[in-house]
Parts: sequence; C-alpha cells; structure tokens
Amino acid sequence: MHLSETVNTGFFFLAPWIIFAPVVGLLVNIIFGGWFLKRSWGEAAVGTVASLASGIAFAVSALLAWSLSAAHGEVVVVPFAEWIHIGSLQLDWTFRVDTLSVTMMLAVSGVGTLIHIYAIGYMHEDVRFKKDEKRYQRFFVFMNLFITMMMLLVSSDSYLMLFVGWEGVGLCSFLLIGFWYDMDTLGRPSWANSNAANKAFIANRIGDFGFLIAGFIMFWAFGSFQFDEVFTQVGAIAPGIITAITLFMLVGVTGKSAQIPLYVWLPDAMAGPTPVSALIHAATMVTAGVYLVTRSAPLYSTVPAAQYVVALTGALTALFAATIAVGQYDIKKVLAYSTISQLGFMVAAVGMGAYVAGMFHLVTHAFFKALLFLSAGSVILGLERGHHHLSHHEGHQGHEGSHHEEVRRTEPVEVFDPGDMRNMGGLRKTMPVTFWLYVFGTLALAGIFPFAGFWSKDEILLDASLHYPDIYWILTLAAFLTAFYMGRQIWMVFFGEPRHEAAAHAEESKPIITIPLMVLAALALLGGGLNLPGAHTLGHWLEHTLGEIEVPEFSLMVAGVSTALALAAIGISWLVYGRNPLKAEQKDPLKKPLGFLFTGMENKWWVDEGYKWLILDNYVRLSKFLAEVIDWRFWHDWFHEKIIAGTYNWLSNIALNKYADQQGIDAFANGLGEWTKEVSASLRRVQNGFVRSYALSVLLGVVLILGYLLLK
Amino acid sequence: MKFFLEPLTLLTFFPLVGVLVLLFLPSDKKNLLRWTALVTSLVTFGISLWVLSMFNASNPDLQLATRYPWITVAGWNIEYHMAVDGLSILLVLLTTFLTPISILSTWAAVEERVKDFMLFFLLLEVGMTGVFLAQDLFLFYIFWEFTLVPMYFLIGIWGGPRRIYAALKFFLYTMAGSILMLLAILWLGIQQGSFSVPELIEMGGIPADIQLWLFLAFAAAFAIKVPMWPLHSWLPDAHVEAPTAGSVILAGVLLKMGTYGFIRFNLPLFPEAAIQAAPWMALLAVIGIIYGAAVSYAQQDAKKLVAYSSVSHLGFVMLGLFAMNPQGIQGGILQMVNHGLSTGALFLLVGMIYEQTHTRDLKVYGGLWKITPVFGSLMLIVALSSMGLPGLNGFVGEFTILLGAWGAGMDGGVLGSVLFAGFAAAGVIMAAVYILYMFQKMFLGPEGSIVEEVKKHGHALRDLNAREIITMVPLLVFIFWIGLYPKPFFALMAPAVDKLVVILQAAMH
Amino acid sequence: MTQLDFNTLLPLIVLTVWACALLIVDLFIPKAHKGWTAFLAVTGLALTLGLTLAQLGASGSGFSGMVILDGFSTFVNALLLMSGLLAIGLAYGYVKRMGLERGEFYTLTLFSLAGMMLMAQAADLVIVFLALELLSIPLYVLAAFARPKLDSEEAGLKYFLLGAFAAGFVVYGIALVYGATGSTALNAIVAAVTERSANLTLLTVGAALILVGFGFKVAAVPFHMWTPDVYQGAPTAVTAFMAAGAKIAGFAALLRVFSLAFPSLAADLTPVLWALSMLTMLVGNLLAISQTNIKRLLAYSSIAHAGYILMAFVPFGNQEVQSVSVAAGLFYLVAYALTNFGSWGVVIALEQKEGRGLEISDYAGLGRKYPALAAAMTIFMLSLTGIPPTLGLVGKFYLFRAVMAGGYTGLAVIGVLTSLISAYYYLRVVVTMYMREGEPEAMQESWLNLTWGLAAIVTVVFSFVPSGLFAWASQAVLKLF
Amino acid sequence: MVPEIYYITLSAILFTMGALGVLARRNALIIFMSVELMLNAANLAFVSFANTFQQLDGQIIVFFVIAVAAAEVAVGLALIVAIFRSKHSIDVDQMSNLKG
Amino acid sequence: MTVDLILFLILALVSVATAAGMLLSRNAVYSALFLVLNFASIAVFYLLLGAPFIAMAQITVYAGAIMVLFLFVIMLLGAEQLARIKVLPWQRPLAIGLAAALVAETAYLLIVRAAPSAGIVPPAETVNTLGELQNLGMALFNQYLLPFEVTSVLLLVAMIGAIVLTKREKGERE
Repeated sequence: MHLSETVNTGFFFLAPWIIFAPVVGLLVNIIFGGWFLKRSWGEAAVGTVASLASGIAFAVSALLAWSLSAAHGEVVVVPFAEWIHIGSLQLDWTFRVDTLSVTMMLAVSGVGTLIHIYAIGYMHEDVRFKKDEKRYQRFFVFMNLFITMMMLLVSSDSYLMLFVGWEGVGLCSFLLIGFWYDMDTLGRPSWANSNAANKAFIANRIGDFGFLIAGFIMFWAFGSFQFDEVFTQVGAIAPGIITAITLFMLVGVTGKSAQIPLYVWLPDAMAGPTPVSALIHAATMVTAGVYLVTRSAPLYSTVPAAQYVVALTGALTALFAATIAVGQYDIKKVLAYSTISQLGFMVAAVGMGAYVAGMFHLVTHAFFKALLFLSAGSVILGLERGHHHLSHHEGHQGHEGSHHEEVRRTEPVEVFDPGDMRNMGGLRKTMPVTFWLYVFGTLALAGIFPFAGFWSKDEILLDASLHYPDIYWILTLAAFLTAFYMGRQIWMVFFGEPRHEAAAHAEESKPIITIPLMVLAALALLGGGLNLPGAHTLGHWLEHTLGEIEVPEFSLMVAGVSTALALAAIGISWLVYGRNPLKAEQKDPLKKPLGFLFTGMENKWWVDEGYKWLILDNYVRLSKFLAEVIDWRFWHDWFHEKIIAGTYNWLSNIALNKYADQQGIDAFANGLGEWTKEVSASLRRVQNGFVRSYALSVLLGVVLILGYLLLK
Repeated sequence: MKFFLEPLTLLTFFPLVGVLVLLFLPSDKKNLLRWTALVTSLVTFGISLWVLSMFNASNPDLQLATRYPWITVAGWNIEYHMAVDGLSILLVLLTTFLTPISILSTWAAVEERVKDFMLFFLLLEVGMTGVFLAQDLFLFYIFWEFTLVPMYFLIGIWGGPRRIYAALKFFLYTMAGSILMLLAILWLGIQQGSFSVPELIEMGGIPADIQLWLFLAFAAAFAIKVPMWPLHSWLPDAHVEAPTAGSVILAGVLLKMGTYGFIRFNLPLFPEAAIQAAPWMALLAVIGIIYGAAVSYAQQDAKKLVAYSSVSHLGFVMLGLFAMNPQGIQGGILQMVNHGLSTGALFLLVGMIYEQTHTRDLKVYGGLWKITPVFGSLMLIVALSSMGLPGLNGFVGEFTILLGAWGAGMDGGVLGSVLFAGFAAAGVIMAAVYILYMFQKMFLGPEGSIVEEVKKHGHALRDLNAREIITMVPLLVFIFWIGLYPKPFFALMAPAVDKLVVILQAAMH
Repeated sequence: MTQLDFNTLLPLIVLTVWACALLIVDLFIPKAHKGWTAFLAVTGLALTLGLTLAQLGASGSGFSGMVILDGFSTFVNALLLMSGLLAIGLAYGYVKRMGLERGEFYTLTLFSLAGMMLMAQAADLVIVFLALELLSIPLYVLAAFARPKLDSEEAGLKYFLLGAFAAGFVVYGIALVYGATGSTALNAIVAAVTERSANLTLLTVGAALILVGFGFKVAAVPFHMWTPDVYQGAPTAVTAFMAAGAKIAGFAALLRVFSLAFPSLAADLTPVLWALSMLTMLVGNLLAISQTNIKRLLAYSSIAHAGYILMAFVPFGNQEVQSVSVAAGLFYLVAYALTNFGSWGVVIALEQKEGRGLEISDYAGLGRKYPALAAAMTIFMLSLTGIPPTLGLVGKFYLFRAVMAGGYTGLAVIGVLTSLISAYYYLRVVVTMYMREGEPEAMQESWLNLTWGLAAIVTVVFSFVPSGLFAWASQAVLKLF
Repeated sequence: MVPEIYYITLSAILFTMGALGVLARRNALIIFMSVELMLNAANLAFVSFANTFQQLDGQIIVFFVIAVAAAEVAVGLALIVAIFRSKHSIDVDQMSNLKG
Repeated sequence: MTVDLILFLILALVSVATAAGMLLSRNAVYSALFLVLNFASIAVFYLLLGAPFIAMAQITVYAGAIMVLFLFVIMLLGAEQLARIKVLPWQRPLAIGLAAALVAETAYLLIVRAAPSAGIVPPAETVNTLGELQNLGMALFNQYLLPFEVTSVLLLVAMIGAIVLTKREKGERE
C-alpha cells in the first residue's frame, strides 16, 4: 500500500479501509462463520462481524468526510495500486475522496450498517421459515461483499474502476436475489427466485454493455478513463462523441438504476430477502446510475440533447412505474415499482442538470425507502409468524399462543403468501410499531411536509418547472400517483379487518428489527435538513466537486401544488380503500371504474410478456436453432459427417462395398446415403480378383500413356 | 550433457524422465504411478519457474536461447532452436501449471491403465511445451504434430462412449490444417532459405500476394486448432468425449497453440497479409463469439456447453490479436491464459460432479448448492471468471481486447469498423446468459432428480474432498490474482508485444 | 574379364556364389536343423553387406560397361542387403511356424536379392531386363511358396502372369529404344540423343513402355492391381521382402535409367510421372480406407508410398533440383523400408495358422496385452502417416520440399492431402489396438522381436538425427547425373 | 530389301495380338502363350533393327530374351501344374479368391 | 515389288493368321500348334533378316523345346478346353477396344511420325559383320559375358523354382 505524498493531512490514508473493512468482515465470516454457527451465539457473532465491518466502513467514511471538510472539500486522490498498464492504457486503482463520493460512501455505509443490524434479526427468522439455517452465514458474506463493491464503485477515480464496482454490485444483487435460490418467494421448490436472479444479472449486463461501449469511445477520444483527465479535455472533443458517450452511458444507467427499458428486473428482484430489497434494490445499488450521471456532470452538461434524453427517460420511468405500482398487490412489489418511479425522479433530476437535487433525493430516498422496505419486511415476518403459528401448532408446542385449533392439514401446507396485501388488513393493532414506522416512510415518500421526501422531491420539481415544463408535468403526475399508491398500501395493510388468519395472528417484531427502523424513521423525518432551501448544505458541499451549481429559489407555488396533490391523492386513496376496507376475496375496487387501464396496471402493462415474446423467446429459439439445426444437424452431422466423412468413405467404397470397422468407423460411414452405396456397389468391381482385368488395367495405362505422348 | 542442462531443453524434455521411470514401474501400483507423474510434472513446473526467474521481462527479444544446428545437409538449415519471449512465456507457464493440476484431477477418475495414461500425459506435456518454445519452423512442426498423438490416445482410450469417433475426428481435423502449414513451411524453407523464425521475420520481403497464400496455409492449421468459427465442429465431440484431464489440457493449452501460432507466425511473418486479412479474421472471430455463446445456451450437456463457450472465448482472443494494437494483443495473450484457467477449472468442476453422478445432463441437476456448498461456490467463482466479471481474470482480458478492437476499428485502425468490438461486447452479455444458465441449472433451483438417483446407489452426493479442493485452489489463486493485479502478467509480455506491434505498424504504412 | 570388372561386381558375385553354395550345403542339412540354412544365408548377406560397405566411395564400370559401381549403387545395395537381413529375421520363425521351412526359401531370397543388386548396378538395358527377371522369378516362386495353400498359389500365378505380361512391355520398350538409338547401353543412348542421331519418337515410346514395366514392379497405379492380391496371398515374410526389396530395386532402376539415359525426354515424361504419382497416391490411400485385412491394408499402403516416392522422380529432368529430389527419394525409400519391415513384423507376430490373426479386428486389445508390440506398431503407423517423431515425417518433409522446389506444388498438395486420408486408416489400426477390447495372440520369437524392435527404435531415433543418412543419400546421387 | 518399317509394323501387330490374348482368354496356358507371342514380337523388332544397323547386338539380345523366356516357361508351367493340382482347373477366372 | 517383299507379305500373313488362330482356338492344343507355326514363320523372318543363328535357336528352343513343354503340360493336365462360363461380360469388348486403340497409336507412330531408324548411326565399336557365327560367339563371351552368366543363373533359379513348386513333400496330398 503506497500512499501518495499529497495525502499528508487528515484521515485520507484510511480510505482503502472503506473497502477492506467489509472484505475482512466477509473473510472472517467465510472462514469462521461455519464454526460460529454451530454455537448458540453464532448468528449474533456472524451478524455482528458483518455489521461491524460495515460500521467501520461508515466510520471511515465519516472520518473522510470530516477530513475533507477540513481540507475545504478539495479532491483528494489516494493511489493504491496499478491495475492494467498497456501502452496508452494506464489504469490504476485509486481512491477518490471528494464531496460527492464521500456523500455516497456515507449513505451507502450508513444505511448499509443499519440494514446489517436489522438483518441480524430478520434473517434469524427468515432462515427458520425457509428451513435452512446454514444459509445465515452466506447472507452476511454477500452483504459485506455488496458493501465492498458499492464502496469500490463510489470511491473509484476512473470510469473503469467504477465499472468494476458497477459489475460487482450487479453480482451481489444476483447472489442476494437468488439467495433463496431453490424456491420461490413463497418458499415452494421452484426456479422462480433463481430466474429472478438471472434476470437481474442479465438485464444489468445489457446495461453494462452500454457502459462498456461508452468506455471504449471515451478511451479512444480522451485517452484515459480517469475522471479528471477526461473532464479537463471535454472542451477539446467533438460534441458528437460526447453525446455518444453519454447516451451509451445512459444505457448503463437504465440497467443499473432500473429505468425504461431495462427496469424489468427490479420488481423480480424482490425475491431476495427484504433487507436486500431495502439495501440494494432501493437505497444504494440502484442509485449507482444516478451517481454515475452526477459524476459525469462535466460530460452531460456539454450536450443538452443527451441531457434531455436522460431527463425524459427518468420522467417517463417515474410515471410509468407509478402507474404499475397502483395495480400491485404484493407489498414489496408496490415498493419496488415505487423505487423505480423514484429512481426516475432522480434520473430526471440529474438529466436536467439538477445534480444536487438528484443527489439529495437519492439520499433521502435511501432513508425512507429503506425504512419502507424494512418495515414491509417486518410486516411480512409478522404475518409469517402468524402463519407459522397456525400451521405448526402441532409440532411446536412451545408456542403458547396457539389457541386457535385448526383442522388437520396434510403436507404441503396451504400456499400462503405473506407479502400479499390481500392477505393483510388491520395490522395496526397487531403490529403498532411497524405501523407507525410505515406511516413515516409513506409520508416521506409521498412528499408530505416536513418529511425528507418533501424537500428533495420539491427541489426536483422546482428545477423541472423552471427549465423543462413537460418533464415537470410528468413528474407531478407521478408524484400524485406515488401518494395514491402509498395511501392505498397503508389502508390495505394496516386498516380494516384482517383478511387472513395469519394477519389476525401477526406478531410485532423484536427490537433488533425495530430499532434500526426507528433510526431510519428519524432520518426520513429529518433528512430534509441536509439541503433545506436557503441553507443548501448539501449543495454547497457538492459544489466542491460539481462546481458552481445554479440554486433555484424556493417556490411556494411548486411546493404547494405538489403537497396539495399528494394530500389529495391520499384522500382519494382513503375514499377508495380506507372508507370501505377491502374484504377477503374481494376484487380491487379500482378495477371497475378503471377497467382495462387497471388490468394493465395489474399486469405491469405486459412489458415482461412483451420482452419474453419479443426477445427472450426469440433468443431461445435462435440459440436452439443455431445449436441443433445449424451447428449440429447441418454443420456437424450433415456437412462434416456426410459431406466430408461421407465423401471420404464414398471414395473408398468406390472400389469396395465392405464396411470397415464397427462402431468408430461406422459412425463415419453411417452417414452414407443409399445413393452412395449403390454407386459404390456398381463400381466396386475394379479390384475384382480377376487377373485378366488387372492386365486390362495395365494395358489401359499403356494406351493412355502412349496416347498422351503421341498426341500431345 | 550441457545440451540437456540448457534451461529450455531441460524444461521441455524433463517429463521424459518421468516417462522413463514410469516405463519401469509395475502397472498395478496405481498410486505410485500417479505420484511419479505428479512429481515429474511438479518438477517441470519448478523448472518453468526457474526459467521465469531467469527471464528478463524488459527484453523484447527471444531469450534463454538454445541453438544448435540440427539438419544442415544439402542446403538444409534446420536448427534445434528453443527460446522464449514475452509472447510465449505465459503460455509455457500455463502448460506446466495445468499439467500437474490435470494429473491431480485424474486421481479418482482414471482407474484403468493408469500407467499408459500418465505416459501419454507426460508426453503431451513435452509436445506442448515444445510448441511454445520452438523457434525453428521444422522443430515447431514436429512438436505441433506430436501433440496430436498423446491427445489422440487420451481421448480414444479414456474417453466417453463415442471416444473413438471423437479421437479420430480430433486427429484428422487438426492434421488437415497442419499439413497445409507444412507446405507453407516448406515454401518458406525453399524460397527464403531458412526455417528460423526470428531470421525469417527479420528477412521479410515476401511478396504480398504470396504472403496471403502462406498466411492462409498457416491460418488453416491454427484456425482449426483454435477453433475459429466455422471450423469448430471437432471441438464439441473431442471435449465431450475426452476424460476430464484431457478436456482441461485440450481447452487449457492445445487450443492456445492455435492462437499462439497466429501471434508467433502469422502476424510477424506475413504482416501485410495479416493486415489485409484482419477484418475477415475479426469477422470470423466475432461470429464465433456470438455463435458460440448462442449455441452454448442451447446445450443440455454441461461439458458441451463449456466446449462451445470455448469457441466464444477464443473468438475474443482472435479479435484481440487481429486488432494489432498493444491493448488487443496483450489482452489476447492474457485471455489465452485466462481461458486456460477458467475453462480448465470449469471442466475440472464438471468432471468432479460427473465422477459422482455419471451424467452431465443439465436437466437432472438443480439445487446442488445446498448440498455441496463449497463446490457451488467454486463453480460460481469460476463461472464468473469465465463470463468476465471485473475483479476476476476474465474481465481484464476481455476488456483490454475489446478496448483494443474498438481502437482498431476506428479511423486508421486495421479492422475498419467499431462494429466488431460492438458485437463482441454484446457477446459479453450472451456469455452471462449461458454461464448463468448453466450455474442455475446445476446449483440453483429445486433439488434435481439426480440427488435421488445418486442416493439410490447407496451414497449421497458429497461436497468436494480435500484433493479436489487442492486441485482447484491454484486455479482460483490465479483467477483472483490476474483479476486484481494483472500488472506482472502484462509486464512479462509488454516489450515483446510492442516489438510485434512495431512490425505490424511498419507494414501498415 | 579383368580384375576391375570383378571388383565392380564383387558383392553381387559373392552373393550369387554363396547362394549357389548354400543350395548345395542345404541338401546336407537335416530338416530339423534348417535354421542353419538361415544362419548361413544371414552370414552370406552380412559378408556381402560388408563388401558393399567396403566399396563406399568407390566407382567404376565393368563388363564392357554393362554394370556400373558408384555411390548410388552402393547406397541402394546396402539398403537392399539390410532389407534382406531384416527379411530373413522376419522369416526365420515364420517359415518354421507355418511349415514352410525349406532351404530353398533362403536361397531363392538370396537370388532375388542378387537380381535386385544387379538392377541397381545395371548400365545397360539388357542387364536391366535380366536383373528384372532374376529378381522376379524367385519372387514368383516365393509368392507361391506356401503351396498347396490356394491363396498362396493364386498369388504366385497372378504375380507371374502379370509380371510376364509387364516384362513383355519392357522387352518391347527396350527393342524400340534399341531401334531408336542403335544401342542398349545407357551412356550410348544418351550419346545418340545428344548427337541428334536418335529417333526421338521411338525413344519416347520405348521409354514409356519401360516405365510401364517398372511401374508394375513398384506398384504404381494403374499397374498396381496385382499388389493387394499378391501381398495378401503370399506368405507374409515373402510379402515383407517383396514390398521393400522389389520396390527399392524398381525405383533404383527407374532412377538410373531415366536420369541417365532419358533426361532429354523429361519434358514428355514428366507429366506422365506426375500423373502416375498422383494417381498412385490417391488410389492407394483411398482404397486402403475400406480394408479389413491388415495385409491388404499394408498392400494399399505400399502402393500409396510408391506414389510418394514417385514424386521424387517427377522433377528428374530439372537439373537444379534433381539431385536433392532423388536424394529425398532415396531417403524416403530407407524410411519406407524400415517401417515396412517393422509393420510386417508385427503382422507376422500376430499371424496364426490358416490365415487367422490377419484381420484388423484381431488386433483389438494388443495395447493392453502386448504393450511393446503395440507401441512399435503405433510407431510404424505414425511413420507411415508422417507424424513425428518418426522417420516417416522427416522423409515426407524432404520429399515435399524437393517436389516444391521443383515447382510441383500441386503435387505436394495432393501429397499432403492423401497423407491426411492415410491418417484415417493407419489410425484405425491404432484405434483397434488400444481402444477396443480383445484377446490377441502374438508370437514372441526372439529374431522377430529383434527385427521389429530394431525397426521401431531406428524409426524414432533416426528421426532426430536424420542428417547423416540424408548426407549419405545426397552423396550417393552426386555422381549420378 | 523389305523396308524395316514393314517388320516393325508386323511386330507391333503381333505384340498387340499377344496383349489381346492375355486380356481376352481365360485359359492360363493360352494367356501364357500370348505372353510368349509378345516376346516374339519384340524379338522380331530387335532382329529387324539389328538388320538395319548391321549389328550383332540386337541378335544377341534376342538370344537372351529366348533364354529368359525358357526360364519363365519353366517356372510358369510349374506354377500352372501346381495350381491345377489344388484346383483342378487352369481357368484364371476361377482364381479370384483374393480381391477387394 | 521384289521377291523379298512377296515372301515377306506371305509370311506376314501366315504369322498374323497363326497368331489369330492361337487367339481364337477354343482348344488349347490347337492354340499351341498355331503358336508353333507362328514361331516357325518368325524364324523364317530371322533368316531373311540375316540372323540364321537366332532362327535356329527360335526353332529349337522355342518351337521345339518350349512349345513341346506347353503341349506336354496341356496333355498332362487334360485342360484342353474350359467350361463355357461368362464371368466378365465387359472384359472382352474392353480388351478389343484397347487393342484397337493400341494399334491405332502404333499406326500413328509409324505412319505420321518419322519412319523408324532412318538416319540412325549406331555406335561404331559395336558394328559387327552380320551372320558370322564366330563373331556372335566372340561377342557373347566378351562384351556380353555378364548377361550370359546372369542368364545361366536365371535358368538355375528357374529350375530350382520349378522343383520347389512341383516337388511333392512327404505327406502332401495327391
């Protein structure tokens, strides 16, 4: 580890530990985890190690932030190792500590640590419900790996190292989505979860493809991947090339940050355990795209057309996903589409050049969406506890709450979906803490004053209203829908009567789960303080990295409209879902008035089906066709066996009608058709054993040679 | 005696010592035979490390040369000329590295005719090392052809049900290419009066139209070996039928002989022709990448899937080589090593599970990660390496190749179109598709029928044992090492590649 | 007749006298001890070989220019005598085992060898014709030696009738050459041509007819058809001798006659040789593919190799490359003879009475049961295919290089392509030996083992140090032109 | 003097007839006789050429050819006799066990 | 047209006719006899061409010894005629076609190309006076000594061969 001499003050030398702390954590858990788990305190130990690892990363990030502010926000680069040096390609592994990266580090490791702690409790129960306690260890290994990769992503000093983290988090996403790889979300043996994992990885890879191409163009245009080297040359490069780079990069963004058209993996990603959904698929990884655009601000700012494309992509995603969220029944699916929608807000923001607003929303969203997901996890656990209660009343005498006698069931037990809101209802009584936490999250997400979401979303809308009216309207509509579907969720989950026995018997979660939630709830409430209008703390902080940023004046008009709309949406949702709570087996009350529209929302506008029909099926068909017809039947069997090997045999069989050998040679010879056999049968007589014919052949030779010599 | 103590001679022919010892060992002492072979190959590996320690990475030329006149009658000028440079040192190391690993993998897999197996394996090592070291065309050709023989036996005796067919096909197809190369070698010997590779490169001056023919003749041999699309048809047969160790060596080293041939002979000897052919070679390479990936995805046989993936991976190597810039070529060479490690490891792992289940049908697998966590984790790492995840070796190679190919595709580049790199990059997506598909079908999802099937035979599926893990660990070490810190590997080849690029650049103008 | 005359032909005369003496001595050797005849024959051969090697570097002509002694003849004679030794090494146990042990076997072999050596030294077409008959007539008899076995008799009769037929063409060819030039002495013929007092048309036709005769002897297509039948029917030890000796002698004469007497006809004859070579390679290799009998397979293989050796003679009129090319041809002959004896040795080891053990399928499991024998056979098969590390590859390398240097790249292409085809059937033998299960029975006779073992070792070892041999071959052809 | 070409023509015709006999007849003995006819045709050519050149060489060669023919006949007839003993036929078409 | 020529034509006719007779006779004995006649006619040619010694040899060795041997074997084996079987239907037409082609080629050679040995000067040292038996003997034992000796070996070998081929070993079946 050789540190540059430029780093002589502050704690910058600690920078590598943001990565190595989680690496150490995961190694400890890989090596000793199994041993831990054999002990009664094992799970606590595993979880503690992992949380500590993440916590150290957070602490280091905080120290870096402190050092950075002490250094007046000047960029500090901590070189670490040389990576790839070929010709003009000089890739080093260097830590970049600037205000932007430190912000990300703090958000990632902070939220990450909380979620680690939460997961200690959550996974304890989850692995028992899914009946594989050994997997506890693996979970924390993956989580630490994720923190590592995410830190690598945000701390990198070049596009390529960023890409390393970029793909790394994709891998962790894959691993964690497929954490329960041998079942579906309901615990039944199935390919569903692993399919979801694959889908996530491949969709991400498609995005990565765009990133790669962007990287290639960039390298051959700028001669470097290093941020500063690229940014300082921006003026000297043709805008066309920069447009190309930025647009290809956008492809990467749509993959990672789940934007149209590559968002489809994110809803499926909910197959992962809830802490994963919270950490990776809401708070951190999916925001990498936003981070990337922000990081590339110098590039994007020079090409307005590309900026507009980015903004429009974000805005459309925000709206589109919001409509789908309205029609979902799964508590996590709603949140997933909500995440997509919110990511759309952020992408739209950074696309419009409102980088601070985007980053602001990124941070607040991390708080409240993590809160929501974790609370949803708590709800699910509560329901599972209730259901567990019911179905295992015989085998688990220890549960003294089993007063409800049920009819004897044969295995497998009835399929119960603890995440389906139609199975819930009235949970505010059984899970009061969770209820309140959820309400906090909802209000933040809906953008109700004074929750964090209000401030950050408002800033985005404000920016849009000033420069991009069309995007403003789209985003406003999306914000309206956001409030609506969140209201719908609250009414469906926590109000009314339990629509399932399990909901009636749901139990509140333990403090290990709820305490991190409370922290997050506090953050969701107070996060707006980061960048209050007028103070613009975050804005000024980020200015060190992003340069001077125009700060629009707070507009009461915009804030008022959005708040009013949000409240109205919540009111409408009360009208639809709160006033007359849903009954068991009842159809969604929106189905009737909206008709086809709602069917579309329910079915996610058939995008998955469309992709399957358009791309997946065709790819499978193509690859089967190539493999079986072209490669095997045509190329291998027909061309190579019949034409090449067959000709070979045919030539030899001209003289003989014998079959050479058994298996091996026959395999060659079997390709021969009847036709060749007939031909060879008629020609085989040449070497016929008759001495006169042999003499004939000699004379033939003589005649031919003489003929040639005499007539030539 | 001095002759045999020259480092490269010793390196190449040391396995023969093992062969001699084996000849005199009783054939029923199986473990003794195995240990003899293993120790021999380990010593050979040690010698290769010794060679590495003497290798001067900053010198772009051939080093540690052993050069004796060999056949010098009647105007012949054939030499025994062995030398190593940055283009070959890694491949030599790869060979000596993979051989002990492969031998280790046969411990339980090969029970029949152990002695013969080890004999052929060590002979194969001699041939492979020789191919990478020979600097005389005739000598090269001898080693090149010689490798066919032991491999033919390895497939034909210890292979799967259609082994004879596969072995014959392997032999005939590769020989078909190499005889054309023989003619080209003869032409060079007659017209240029030398078989010495460095001398021929220095001499140059082959007319462009003839260069093209010679290029094609050499390319025929190498392209079949690589195998480039559409000459790959022998590969799935050979791989599927070969025993695990054979597959490892076949994929790990023998295929590299083809790509190495391009870089050692085709590019420097016929630079004008190579430049002319570059877009076409790149086209075939890219088709190979896409086609191999697509076809892999449709396979139900794990080994076949990996075999087709080689077509795709080697396509990357070829694309890199014909990018003709430092990034492309260095990436290509590194990718040769990477493919040897990753695909070798994949074959080893598939072989290990096959030893337990006796099937490679993906349909019967599933959910094994739960039963065999170590196995699953290793497979995952190797799979990720194979699909080019950053941080693992595959990425470093593929990325530099694509970067190089993109550069070569821009104005003034030899490929003329960035589409090659673009489509190849799309191949990276497809790699994820088939590798994940395989990983999923084996390790994820619900428990497959094979678990019950194996239980029926009285023993449950077990996780990897210590020997199997020891077999895998060295590979994993390099998979991570190259992925995280490839600098020493690039440093070994950089000067030699730069020298090659200078030759190519000169030919471009 | 002078001392000089005698010296030029000394080995041959010694061999002939030895053979005549052996004929008589054999009468007194009891049937149970016929091994002595073999021993004496070997002694004679060794003696002759010693005398031949003593002639290294000597040159001269004798018997009114009828015979010539030069490096070429010494080389070929040495090769022939080595072949003779190997042939007797193969035959010794075989004839005993097959109940063919008669003294005449060895004397006839010696006489045939005498004919072959005379062929190599012939400087007059009359001698060429007589030598041809002297080498052929014992072979006709030897082919039918296993009488009353029908196959053997049939082989003898076929060989005889077709041989006599071909000899008719040779005689007529000689007559035309005589008519065209007024002489049958090779140097007189070439002198007549240079003095422009020869009828070139007649000469060409005569040369072509002589070519037919030799083409028959070396089994060139389309004069090859006797080969598989005769090779199969004849006792295997005879086949081995025939396949090597007759071919060597045929090529030696072809070479001597064509390069010495008919270089002026090169323009006319080169295309003919080209076509013969190409056809021979193609037909020999293609027909070998579908053989199931190892003797027939080797017979077709020997036809194919005749095609390869013929390649060396295609550029015989090209002053620049002829010496290298002919040297390559000689070298190839050595490689061929070695592998030929080796592989026939293995065939003999496996042959049982009543012709059993001759199918390729009888070789199944050989690799497991007789590893050394199988390894040797593998070496021979690889050598015949032209795969390193064997002499066969070096031979092909030389040969193709010579042919390409002569500008016949097309022929070289056909050569390598047919090599590829040949790999297929040679490998089948290897496949059967190593990759199929079976219980083969092989004879372990010490002389036989020595023969194939030696052939295998030399085949491999000489592939690493071929220079000396090639230097000798090059030296041998230097004074030829 | 009869022109040499007449003799050569005659010899060529006889030679061809001999060759035709080898090809067309099945009787081993007649085939053999046809071979003898071919040799005779050659001899005629030799003698005719020798006459043209006024040389003895041609005649001496003929002498050797006759001797060789005698040797061939000895072996050939012995072969035919031997095969007749086993097969009771001298039809060459029946001697086609070996083929392929 | 000289007497020589007339004689030649008649003899040529005879020789061709006898050759044809040999070819066409179904009975091997007739064939042999036709061949004897043919040999005799050729012997006459030798006389005409100034080779009396060869003519004598022809009559005694060929027509006498060899053909008698043939006849003897035919009689011994009782193989005058073969059963009528048709095995190779295409053999005969092909043979005739090839023979015709050969004749055509020869005709082309003799008629279109230059006449044979016109203007050929034989090597001086080999010129001998024709017909003198003494000269012939001298040549045979001087210049042609080696062929002569080889011929003797050849005859010896043929003798051994004949014996090997026909001698009955003990216990050999009849």
